[in-house]
Amino acid sequence: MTICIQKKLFNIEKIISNLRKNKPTIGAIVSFIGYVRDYNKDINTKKLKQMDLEYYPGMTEKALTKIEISAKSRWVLEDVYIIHRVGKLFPNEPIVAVIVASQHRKNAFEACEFIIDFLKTDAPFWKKEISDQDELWVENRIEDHQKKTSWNIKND
Amino acid sequence: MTICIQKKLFNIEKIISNLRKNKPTIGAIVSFIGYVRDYNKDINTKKLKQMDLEYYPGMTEKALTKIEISAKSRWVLEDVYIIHRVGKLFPNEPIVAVIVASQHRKNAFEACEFIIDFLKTDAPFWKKEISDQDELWVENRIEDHQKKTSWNIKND
Amino acid sequence: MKINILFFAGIREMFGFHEKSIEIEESKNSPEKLLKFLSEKDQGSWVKLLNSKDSVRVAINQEVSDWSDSLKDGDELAFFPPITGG
Amino acid sequence: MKINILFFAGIREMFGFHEKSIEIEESKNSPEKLLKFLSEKDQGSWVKLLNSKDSVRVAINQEVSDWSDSLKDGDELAFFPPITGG
Repeated sequence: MTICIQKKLFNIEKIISNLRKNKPTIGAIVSFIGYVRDYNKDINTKKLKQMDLEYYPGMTEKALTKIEISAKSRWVLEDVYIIHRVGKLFPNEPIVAVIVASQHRKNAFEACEFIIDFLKTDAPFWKKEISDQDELWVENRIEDHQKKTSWNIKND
Repeated sequence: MTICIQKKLFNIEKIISNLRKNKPTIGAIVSFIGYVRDYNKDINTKKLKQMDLEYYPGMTEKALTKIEISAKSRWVLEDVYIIHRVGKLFPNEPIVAVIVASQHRKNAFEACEFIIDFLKTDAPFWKKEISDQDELWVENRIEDHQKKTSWNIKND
Repeated sequence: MKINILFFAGIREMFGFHEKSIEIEESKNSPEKLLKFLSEKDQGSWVKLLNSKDSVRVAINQEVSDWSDSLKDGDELAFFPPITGG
Repeated sequence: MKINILFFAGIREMFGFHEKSIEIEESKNSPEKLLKFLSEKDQGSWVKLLNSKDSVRVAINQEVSDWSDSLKDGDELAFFPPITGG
């Protein structure tokens, strides 16, 4: 179980190969990667130049650990790796990766989706989009909260 | 939409970065990777030395294309990349990767799981496990057929 | 009519070859009829294949097919065990 | 009692600083009481924060908390907008 909050880019192939070095019995790996898109979500006339990612050192790690523990209590998993970038990010760069290893692929798929859903609502990160016209903090999305809530309905 | 059937190893980071070069609007990528485990599934006293992967040139590509088209008809996807290795494989090496890119992560998660479920039952590949004691063709798993069938119940 | 037969995995190993092209009369126009005919005529692995028919899959021109589907001149017919990829 | 207050994202920018340590009387023992007191006393950004209270989240000692949860000496109190990571 690893949590990385870092400024630098990451290489998913290297993360996975390190993960498997420690646990050669892993049969299935499901990963999610989220990217900085090169346009603003709502106003397509603006061109995104940069994204600033702020977090709450200490609380963010705790929140991610809590999400991982919650996933491990619901599914049998071999390993979980969460990596989230902070600081200045540029269009087309990856922001976040959630990598889940398990014996049975169904567990890995469900746990990976669960973790990214909860990360979006429970882990204190904030995005600011800097375009050629202005600088705006991203508003949170109602759909993200609906996705999170759906897990409670299904699993609790 | 890409289908690769190849002998050589693959690098998931490179595949994803090529995929994104062509479509910078991709916001989410979900990938599944399956591995050769270093023991036989049923008889743990045997040590796996090698796995031979046979396929049906022509039909395998057609079957995978059909699965991709079927996924694209169910979910809005940006791109799909399926890679499956054949020939001699060794323990801890990857066998297969399914990479799905979409705007919304839920579509990518569902489509990726759908594709690997159908690949396991509909794409003509056969595995032979060569252990320190014998050589055996892998039997197919009832669970795989159940997973495939569950998609029809949910989606048709 | 001419049928090109392909064998895969354990079935290929049982026959000892991957491919066999045969000339056969028009009346043997399904995988089932063809297999029954060959198991009577040539015996050997054809009999074994017929006996394990329930666990054998057939494809005609690279499409999964039924044992009773029709075969025509120039078709590619494949026999293989259940799929175990991924 | 001493409370260490942290501000994040848009709220940090509004205040112009990330952190503020304050000495406050024991009776202001919830985020809500503390914010009301400071908005009366110091005005400025505190008033704006109070007015946008419904879209502000609070955490006490790095746990998401309610506006009415209790604060004690030495606590870390954070104000931040809704989360938008991932």
